[in-house]
Amino acid sequence: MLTVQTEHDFDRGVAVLRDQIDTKVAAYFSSCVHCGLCAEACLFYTETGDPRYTPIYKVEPMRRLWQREHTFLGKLGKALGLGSDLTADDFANWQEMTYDSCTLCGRCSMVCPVGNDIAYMIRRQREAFAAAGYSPEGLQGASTRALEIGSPMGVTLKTLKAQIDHVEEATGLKVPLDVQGADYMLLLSSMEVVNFPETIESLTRIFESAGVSWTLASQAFEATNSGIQIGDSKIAAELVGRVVRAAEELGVKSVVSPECGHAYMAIRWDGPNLIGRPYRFEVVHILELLDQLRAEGRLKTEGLDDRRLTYHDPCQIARRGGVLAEPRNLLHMVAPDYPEMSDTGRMNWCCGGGGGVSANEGAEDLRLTAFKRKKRQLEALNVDTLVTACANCRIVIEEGLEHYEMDIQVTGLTELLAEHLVSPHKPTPPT
Amino acid sequence: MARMKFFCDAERCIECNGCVTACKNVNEVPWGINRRRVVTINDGKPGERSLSVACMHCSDAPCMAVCPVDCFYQTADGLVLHDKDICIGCGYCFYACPFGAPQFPTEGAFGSRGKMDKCTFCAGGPEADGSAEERRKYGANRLAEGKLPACAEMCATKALLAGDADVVADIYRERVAYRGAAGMQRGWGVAYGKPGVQAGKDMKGKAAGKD
Amino acid sequence: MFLEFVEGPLWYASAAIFIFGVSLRLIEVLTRGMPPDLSAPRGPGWPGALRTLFSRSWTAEGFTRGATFHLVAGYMFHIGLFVLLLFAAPHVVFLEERVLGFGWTPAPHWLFILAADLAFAGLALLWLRRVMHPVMRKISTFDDHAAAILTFIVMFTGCMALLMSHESLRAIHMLTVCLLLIYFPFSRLMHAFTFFLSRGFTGAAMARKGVQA
Amino acid sequence: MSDIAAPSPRLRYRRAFRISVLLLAFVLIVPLVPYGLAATGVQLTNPGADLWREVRQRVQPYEATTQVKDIDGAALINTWGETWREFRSDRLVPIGGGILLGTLGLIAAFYLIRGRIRIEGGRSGELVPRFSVNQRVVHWFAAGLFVILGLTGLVLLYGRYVLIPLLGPEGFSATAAACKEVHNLFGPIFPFAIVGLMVLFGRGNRFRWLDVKWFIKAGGLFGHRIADSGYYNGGQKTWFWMTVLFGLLISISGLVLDFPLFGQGRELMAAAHVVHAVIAVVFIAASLGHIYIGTLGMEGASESMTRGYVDGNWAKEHHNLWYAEMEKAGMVGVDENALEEVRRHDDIDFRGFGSPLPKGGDTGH
Repeated sequence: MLTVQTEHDFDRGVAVLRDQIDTKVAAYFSSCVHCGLCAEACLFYTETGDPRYTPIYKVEPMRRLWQREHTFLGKLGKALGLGSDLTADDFANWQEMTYDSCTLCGRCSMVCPVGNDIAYMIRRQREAFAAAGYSPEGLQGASTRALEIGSPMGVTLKTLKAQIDHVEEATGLKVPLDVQGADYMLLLSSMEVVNFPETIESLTRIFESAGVSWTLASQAFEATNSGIQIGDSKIAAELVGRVVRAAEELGVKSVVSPECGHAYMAIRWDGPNLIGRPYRFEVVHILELLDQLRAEGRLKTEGLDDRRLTYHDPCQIARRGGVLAEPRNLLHMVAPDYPEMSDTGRMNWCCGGGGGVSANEGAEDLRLTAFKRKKRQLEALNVDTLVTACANCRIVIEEGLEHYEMDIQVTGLTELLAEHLVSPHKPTPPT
Repeated sequence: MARMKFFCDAERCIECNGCVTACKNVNEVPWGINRRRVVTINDGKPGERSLSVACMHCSDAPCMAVCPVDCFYQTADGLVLHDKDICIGCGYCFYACPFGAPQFPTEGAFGSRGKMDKCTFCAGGPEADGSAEERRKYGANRLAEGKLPACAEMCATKALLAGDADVVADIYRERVAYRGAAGMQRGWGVAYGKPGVQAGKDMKGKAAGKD
Repeated sequence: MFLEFVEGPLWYASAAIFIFGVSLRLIEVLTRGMPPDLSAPRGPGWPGALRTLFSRSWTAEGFTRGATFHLVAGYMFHIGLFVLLLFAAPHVVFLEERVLGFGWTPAPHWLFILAADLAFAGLALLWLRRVMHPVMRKISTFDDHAAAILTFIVMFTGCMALLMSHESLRAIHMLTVCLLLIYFPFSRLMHAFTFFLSRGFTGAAMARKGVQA
Repeated sequence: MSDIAAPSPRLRYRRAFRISVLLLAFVLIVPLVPYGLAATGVQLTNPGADLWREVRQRVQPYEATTQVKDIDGAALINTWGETWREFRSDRLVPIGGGILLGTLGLIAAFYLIRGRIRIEGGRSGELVPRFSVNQRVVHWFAAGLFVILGLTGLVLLYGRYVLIPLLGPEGFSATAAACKEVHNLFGPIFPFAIVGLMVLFGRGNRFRWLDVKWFIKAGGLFGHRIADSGYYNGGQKTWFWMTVLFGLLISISGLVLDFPLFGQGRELMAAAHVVHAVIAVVFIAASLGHIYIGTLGMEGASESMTRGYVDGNWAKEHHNLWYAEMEKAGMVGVDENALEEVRRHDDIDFRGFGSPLPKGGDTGH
């Protein structure tokens, strides 16, 4: 039975860290000239000015190990008893840099002159920290719940069913569950199930009117993957495995990843590598599916949205996921000339809560400080509505806006489209 | 020891540049280096005069005084020579020299001034007399062979005189006397600090006929 | 005679160490291993690798503000160094006589001066920022300073020997060059070789996801 | 023909004889005339005499030509040479040396009398941002260049007297060669460093009435009473403008000397050398003072250029008006990281023109 490492086990951590240094990491470290440009790309540095938050500095423990065991001078030093090995203190001191101050948004990876993918390195360092138990309690808890209950937020099938009933009442439509041979198997993030059930409602409507054959799977409705966030590949693999099993049992053609950043990363890009084999089905992001429907003319909207809105790219979906054009195509259906933020698309600024930071109580203050970046971006546009496609971004941004007392509505793109849907099933007008 | 000097008689110099050619030839100086040059004044006008100019081997040589690495030395013959192994090509001697004698290879390392080169009175440099090294760096050492500088020997009109100062002076004195001209030792005043020898003093021309 | 030693045995030894060391380091990196990516790609990786190889030679969109200093000083140093290394007249001669057996036209005087000044200025500025800027100071290691200072010394001694007249000066320059060659494979300077890999890996990974890096 | 009676043959012969004798006498005597005259010391004027006098007196009304391709080739005599030599040998070397050693002596004396200027209030521990990263980088860039150029220059000026005895002619030749090349190669960078200083330190360096008062009080160097001053005091402003003026002049004159490829003649180069050398001596002497007061001479001063922050009490004591402004702007006592943030976003301009002054805030009026 898989468990989350909660006890500190330094030696185990070092052993894991050693394995994490692959060709990429080695190349990255030997290329890094310590120019510090990555700092300018990281909102945790730009908003605090604390040099400790320089992305490449966050993987200092990994670098030390590499330097000591993979470079001549390091080995020499080790042989001569010069320099110092990693200590448990290093792990303790770097936990904050590894988890609290990094959302794995990968903006640093886009500006590094020698092309280092620092987010990739931090993700790998997290493997070691998780294995050594130097991970935030919040993430440990989430992972445990994911393993035991099936959802990091403890959402059970019962809860989901309740929401489904609610949706079916509201829409008078059937929400398909465990339909054999459906084209699309939809995943949901527990955040949506609990906080934004309107998403389920919207999707039900859209799929209905577009005539999509879809289903939910009672065995695997949870899209989020705490294993990815805490950095434990075994847990991540287990959680992905559940989805794969369900999908292959139901024999669906595609699995649809919902409006959740790291969920998409987990199931679309990391999944096959975690379970060690390609899927027998394809994975699409809900925005990709919707854009496809739009292109086929099956998704029709009416009316333009009179609100002044803009779009926030979820890092894992846009920069790290490659879903960049789709949301814009869709948004243009209802808001043809919405303004883009100063840095957007592949260079967007993270909301500050990705990569498990939002689930990490200890990082709350830092997260809110980092939010100042998004705050400035929004103020520059003075919009009244922010559209995004990630339940986590959504909740983090709402908290940030509340904290800085900004009056901006945040909504999901799917939801927005549903409101303008041309179909007999109009959504209940927002009251 | 004799004091070696140059003297050029403007009344005789016909600007044939034979001295220049002889110098380049015998010393194999690199392209662009002119140890000796002929300057013509009022060319093509009444009173045109020409002079062959090179290092005058001054008694109190300005180049020697200003050289930051002290690479100049004066021989017993009163010749002002320099050591190219010491020279750094700063060009100070060129600023100080009244006669524009010091020359610099225009393209030394990256066109910064190379080592200075100038007339050696055909007396070579510090290296062993007649050594290949000496020849490579400074050209001929005719003095060591008992010969006078090639330029003077080559001069067709004997306008350019080189050798023992006394002898040169006497020859000149005689010419002046014969020519009835006022003293015209141009250059001497500057180089040797003495006022020009006035015609009419002491007529005993012991070098008579040497001409 | 010191010059003979430096230009003879020491030169060959350090050149050998350089070549051996660099290949050793590259092998070490490449043999770490990298499992194949099983996820279904949006597109092939290699065009992205190629793209990133060049795209990272300039700042990312909208990122110039924070990177101007590095951009300017970095190019000053690297371009200058490149010209000095391959087109300074004595270097061309040396390469022709001692290494390659063939030569090429060296840089003209003005270009040499320009390149040298750019290289010196760029290196000095970058190192000073390393010492002054809180971020660079925080992340800099002994190696960073050693590499920068050693490079500066090599260039400086080269400049000292410009008159090409004193064996002692030439010997000093050659000595520092040998030291640099020996130090190179074990230092930060390896980025001159591995940045191809780094850019390539990242570019390829991003291209599979359909993102231009 | 006419039938006038022709003279008798005897008469004809006599005339012919007389003529011949006269001719002979003439031929024989005339050549002796110059000898005779010379013997009696009578001068005959020579057609070229005036010309040669002019040449020797080095006024050059004559036009000269030569076949030699050389900038100054046609000049028979370099009229500047001797003057320049006298300047260098008899004035520059001794007087320059005197100035430099004298300055060192004065500084030593000042140190012995006044001692190190301490922070009277002791260290408060609160930090005040003084110089931005860019300012410090450019300062040390210029400073490093200044030291390299200054030292190599001094070696070329005094090495002959000081170093030859130590290193011997060959040894010193190598040293001098290295110094010359370094000096010539690094020289051209200097003007850019100066421009950098102008750009980054120009703000707040305008002279004001306040500075006059500061000078009257001699900056409080002697009395322990410190004179009022803003971001920069009178002395610092003087040093700034001195650097700009000297820096530019020394650069221009240096470039004239560095690249003898543009047809500039001896005279111009000698003149450029005079300017270059005189400024260099004064510049170096002044820099000694700057270095002293920035390091050994005053407690808490050097940090401003190394860390970029100064102690609150130091600011109070040496730049009281600036301190007041910084206090108003809430820039006192914040820690480095907070300041980094300020540097980024607040309306206080820390980058580039980075004097930490409130926007538009101009100290000391």
